[in-house]
Amino acid sequence: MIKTERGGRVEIQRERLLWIYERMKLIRSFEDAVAELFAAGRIPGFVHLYAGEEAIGVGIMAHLGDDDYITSTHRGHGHCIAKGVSVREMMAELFGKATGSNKGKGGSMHIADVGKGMLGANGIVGGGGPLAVGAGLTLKTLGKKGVTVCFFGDGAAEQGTMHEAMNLASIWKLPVVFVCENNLFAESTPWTYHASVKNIADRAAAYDMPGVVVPAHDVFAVYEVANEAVQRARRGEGPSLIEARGFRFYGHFQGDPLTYRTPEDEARWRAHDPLTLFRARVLDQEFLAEDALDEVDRQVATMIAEATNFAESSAYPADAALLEDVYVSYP
Amino acid sequence: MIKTERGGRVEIQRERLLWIYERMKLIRSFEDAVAELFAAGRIPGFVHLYAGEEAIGVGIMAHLGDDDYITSTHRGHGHCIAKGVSVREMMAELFGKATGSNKGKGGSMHIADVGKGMLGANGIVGGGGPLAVGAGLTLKTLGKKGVTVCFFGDGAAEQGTMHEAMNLASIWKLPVVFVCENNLFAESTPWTYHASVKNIADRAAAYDMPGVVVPAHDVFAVYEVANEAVQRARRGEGPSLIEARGFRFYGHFQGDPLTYRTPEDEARWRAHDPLTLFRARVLDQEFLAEDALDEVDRQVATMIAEATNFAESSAYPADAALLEDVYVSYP
Amino acid sequence: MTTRQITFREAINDALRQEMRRDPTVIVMGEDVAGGASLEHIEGRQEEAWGGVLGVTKGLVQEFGRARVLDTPISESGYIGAAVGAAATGLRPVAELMFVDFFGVCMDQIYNQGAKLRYMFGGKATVPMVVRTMIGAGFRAAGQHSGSHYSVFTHMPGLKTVVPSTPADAKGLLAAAIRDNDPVIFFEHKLLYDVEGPVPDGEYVIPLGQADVKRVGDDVTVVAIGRMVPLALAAAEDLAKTHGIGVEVVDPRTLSPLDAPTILNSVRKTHRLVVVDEDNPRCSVAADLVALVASEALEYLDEAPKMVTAPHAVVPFSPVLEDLYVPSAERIGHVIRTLMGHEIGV
Amino acid sequence: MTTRQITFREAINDALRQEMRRDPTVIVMGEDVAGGASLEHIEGRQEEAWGGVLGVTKGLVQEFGRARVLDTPISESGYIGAAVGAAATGLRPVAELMFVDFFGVCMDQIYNQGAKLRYMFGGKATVPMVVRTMIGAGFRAAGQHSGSHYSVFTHMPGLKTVVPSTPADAKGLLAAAIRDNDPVIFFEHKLLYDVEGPVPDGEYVIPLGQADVKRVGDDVTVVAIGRMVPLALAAAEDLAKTHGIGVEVVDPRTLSPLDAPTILNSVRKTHRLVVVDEDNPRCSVAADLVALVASEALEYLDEAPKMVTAPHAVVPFSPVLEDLYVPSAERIGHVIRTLMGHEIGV
Ligand SMILES: Cc1ncc(C[n+]2csc(CCOP(=O)(O)OP(=O)(O)O)c2C)c(N)n1
Ligand SMILES: Cc1ncc(C[n+]2csc(CCOP(=O)(O)OP(=O)(O)O)c2C)c(N)n1
Ligand SMILES: [Mg+2]
Ligand SMILES: [Mg+2]
Repeated sequence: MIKTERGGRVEIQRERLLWIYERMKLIRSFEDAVAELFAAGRIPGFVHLYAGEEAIGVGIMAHLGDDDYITSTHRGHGHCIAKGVSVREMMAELFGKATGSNKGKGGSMHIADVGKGMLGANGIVGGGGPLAVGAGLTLKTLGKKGVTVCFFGDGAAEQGTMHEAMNLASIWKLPVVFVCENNLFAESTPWTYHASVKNIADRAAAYDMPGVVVPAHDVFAVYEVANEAVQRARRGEGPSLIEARGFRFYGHFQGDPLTYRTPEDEARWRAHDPLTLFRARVLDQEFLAEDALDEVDRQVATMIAEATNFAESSAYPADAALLEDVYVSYP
Repeated sequence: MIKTERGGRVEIQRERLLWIYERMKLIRSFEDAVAELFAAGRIPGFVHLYAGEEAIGVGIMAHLGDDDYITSTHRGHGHCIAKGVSVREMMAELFGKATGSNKGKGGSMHIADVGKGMLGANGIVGGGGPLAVGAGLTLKTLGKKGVTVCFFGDGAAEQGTMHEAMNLASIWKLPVVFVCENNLFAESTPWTYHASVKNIADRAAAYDMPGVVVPAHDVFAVYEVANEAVQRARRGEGPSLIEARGFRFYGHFQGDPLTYRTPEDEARWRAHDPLTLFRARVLDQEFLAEDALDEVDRQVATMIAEATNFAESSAYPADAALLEDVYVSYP
Repeated sequence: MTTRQITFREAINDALRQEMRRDPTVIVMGEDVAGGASLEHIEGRQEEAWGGVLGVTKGLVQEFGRARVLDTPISESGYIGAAVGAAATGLRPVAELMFVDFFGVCMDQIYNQGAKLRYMFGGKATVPMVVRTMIGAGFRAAGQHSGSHYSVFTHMPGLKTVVPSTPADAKGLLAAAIRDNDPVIFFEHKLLYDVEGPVPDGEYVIPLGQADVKRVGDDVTVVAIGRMVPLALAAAEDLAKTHGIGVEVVDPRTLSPLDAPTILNSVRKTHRLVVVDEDNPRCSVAADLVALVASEALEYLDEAPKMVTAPHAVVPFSPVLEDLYVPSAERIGHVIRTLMGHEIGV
Repeated sequence: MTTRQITFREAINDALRQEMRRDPTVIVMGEDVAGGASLEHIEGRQEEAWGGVLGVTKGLVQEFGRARVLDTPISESGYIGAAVGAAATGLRPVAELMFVDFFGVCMDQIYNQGAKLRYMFGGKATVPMVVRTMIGAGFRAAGQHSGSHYSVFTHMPGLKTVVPSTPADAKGLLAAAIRDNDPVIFFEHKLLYDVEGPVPDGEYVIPLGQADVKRVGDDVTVVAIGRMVPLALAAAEDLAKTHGIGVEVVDPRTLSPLDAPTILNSVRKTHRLVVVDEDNPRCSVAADLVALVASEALEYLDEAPKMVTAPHAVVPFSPVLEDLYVPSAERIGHVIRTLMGHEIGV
């Protein structure tokens, strides 16, 4: 049993622990690589990186399978990776290549893999809330056992769509878990300015659902609260709201001048690195051996290198792709 | 001192009591007249009547003057009358006449009188929420002492706009009072189905503002809670949420088959007629004499008859009006 | 194929029933579409439930139950977005946006999510959903309940847009819309609901993207949309009688994808074009069709094309103004006569 | 009038400053427009605050304070609707909708409230507000951050729509928009922000509703919008040199109200029309302008008018596809040459 920062205890099999570490590491390495490739001008457009928030996506996704759905945000890489989307295809997508998860037509803010239950990153803040309700409705209507997890930011909590989505999920008792990733800022605007409530999780009461705040850096704590919410949803008891409070290591988008936070804040927050904390904890309590973790690090490094090579060496879409897939049946 | 159904006490001067009665009676008579005129085919389109909810608008508006603003709903006649809009002009508007409050171009769902601080009935459910925030922002920015009251229905509580409006009013500490008129139904849909919360007023906590439920038939109770909320707003302490729970005597729109409620429910609710209750109370406790009330009844009857005559005898707009006022500066 | 004389409203109800029977993944959702069916006293007598504000979905909840006919809160972004999410994961939702005028509270879910998912995902998603919505002036419903604005949806890549003008078309096109694997916006003119016409019994589907020549004529092509079709036909009959003018009335039925060939061929035959559209004129479907013909068949045009539309103004409440606002058969006839002026000597 | 060479971004900032100095009721609101200015550590060093996501409002909060430069939550309906309410009660808000693509979450407040109040209230309200919003593809921002869609707003009665193409126009037109007593939607192309040009110092206002002939020519009229204007000019220069074609480039600047006479007069002179619009083609401004010319000046057209637009597709992310998507100077030049084909023997 592993103690969580909330004071609870979770039991996680060794295999699953390794999976958790691997996914968190893969996310971190992916984002670090993207940051570099972006700075080097290899990746066009703009990217919103998930580094620092790995424990949220992974702690939740540890409870999901391919029959479960998630909806995501503009900061979606971590959700994709935790849900099992191929990092090769993701990287190729960021490069705008035909081999990308979206054939190069979506880019960072739209990576999706419906087959894996990943219903898309989303360029519209709060845009995923209603989609998650819809996926939950499908599950319930077709009598399936799956759940849908809806990730949204603290900034998104102020969008009307999230209000409507939470109310709908509640009155229809849908198997939806709402996860507010409160990384303290919406772009440069602090959540203490934009939100009128002490904890975003307190808003759960407005929809008659359980709400809980959890530290975003402690994957065990996230795992613990996610377990409760996911089980509740699977039992047909309706939605929950989890607020995971943490920190993004990079700027809002890569390249942002970061003037809205101080070096001291940054240092304080970075001290809560979910990966470092995980390592320390599992080593200290001898749940995993250092070798095993190092081996994961090596594998991840290889995966990222491979993904980058794959992306670099892939071809751009053919001109004809411009007019394909506007509709199903004809261009 | 008059006891309220909430257990509190309010002190209201005789003049003000008479005003309250007169406005409530005027609303009731106006709506009854409109129902008849509509049934007789004299009023085109469709109308949503406020009869039964008089105590809400009047109990609140008793605290407001011309420098205060309100935003309203599709069921706006009562708010207009309580805010002092001319019933002649209102009736002419319902007839589509050039002498109407809106020159005949708005009709029931858009009656407005900006000069009186009445920022319009509104055909869009939840549409008034953001407008009220804006009026509150004007008051605060220009350092004025006024308040803005935002009326919305129980159905509107499920619109994203109301969520956004309440959050904004709270973070900006605006002088806005949100009044949810919970008449138990949104069209034919019961609020127990569409709302995921036990009291809509409980959602106030989601925006760090006070919230209170009040019986909609007791004008004294409404007066009492409105006093607190309006004073709080005038003191610069920010918004409040009042949920007034009651009943509309007519259908959703005039002519609705009303199959969604039973004759028994209807009878039970009609027993709480705000006008009858008011009369009984003030007579019983000798705050007002029966004569005085009867005199008001007579005056009101005259006003309605006059208003109807005015409307009937007024001219329709000239053809040129079709293209006027699309813009300020040219057609 | 046997037909029955039923209303436009019944034809839509028919199509919904037909498709819900055929495919258990078809669900209907919207405000009051099951109309208080959740209330205890209605249990067992669900014929009393509303069936939408104008009764179009009446009786569906009786046959298909509340799991497939869902009342919604007044949360258009929420439930229309839910329709998108449901469509992407295995259902075929038919969501009702009561009046098209309300698109402003939910357009993001329609055009940024529903319409774009497939393209942005590289073809790896389908969103088979329909949004049914009421359009049109003439109901004395004033400025926020009388718009048409199909132009806004036709503008958007990824959406299909359908505006039926007869009960039969309403049935056949709605069935096709429900079977279509792309998001379709289906516009129902509220003044057509009570119009009766012959409608094929049993399964009936009209492919999307096919215009219908509602009347053949040699002198002038009138392309009319929705309720403007019966008005154009009335004007055509009148002009045939009074002036011997042969008006061809083309009903595009589907605005996106547009059956351009049928329109262009008609103009190539008649050499004259009038477009009748009750929407506002700027960036309208009327303008779109005139631009199409001017770009593709300029050399066939003997006269400058004419647009008969609402003015660039909000829909006024007052009946006298609203009647001026909406194109009428008289106005259509007048414009055609003017266009034919030198031929018929007016 | 002395001018300075400044960027399009600075010109907008200039206009905001100019009008905020002139009129204390002008306020600016939007996401991050004061950019973290509420944070303690920025107190006293507000030059570090963001000033909007691309820095357009930078420095305003320093000069005008947080009561007049308001950061907002991500609640577009809420704060743009608040701008409407504030405008109707005495302020002149300039609200920023970060990307026009987000109109779907707030359109109701813009078009059903802001645009219609005056008309529906019988002229008894004014709504002097501006919505500034970013448009345009070419930024590798993909399907939900690259649209233009001014057609949707131009369609709506009660709104004025402005698309500047140069820094000077941006300044003068934004000042006019702020002084205007109607709601104005002001579209800023994100790829123009870094473009420099001479901008008059001091107070500078260009009346709304006046097109600008950016280049005089006798052979063909090119009406271009926003960032398409510099591309059309480039194509025009090239064609002048290489083929001796005289291209007249007309920039409408204001799309609603439209300066139709300037466009029609140009076509009456050149007898040929090309419209360049980077928005999607259906029900577009391009179609609107072609329809205008076809209806009003058909007899002057020697050739069928041409539209150069984006395809009916979502904006793709991949740079190779996006570069195909957006009209280029080459494509514009090619279309003009084709149109002039028989004259220049291509
Ligand atoms: C509807 C909408 N409004 C504004 C934006 C611009 N925008 C993109 S991300 C963002 C901040 C989001 O903050 P939050 O929800 O806290 O997520 P975070 O970036 O912190 O993960 C904003 C304002 C958008 N994409 N969509
Ligand atoms: C955005 C929007 N959606 C739907 C409607 C249609 N509609 C008009 S009134 C109404 C019910 C409103 O219920 P509630 O807010 O409780 O007000 P009530 O009629 O009970 O006073 C609905 C659904 C509308 N006008 N606007
Ligand atoms: Mg955040
Ligand atoms: Mg109600």
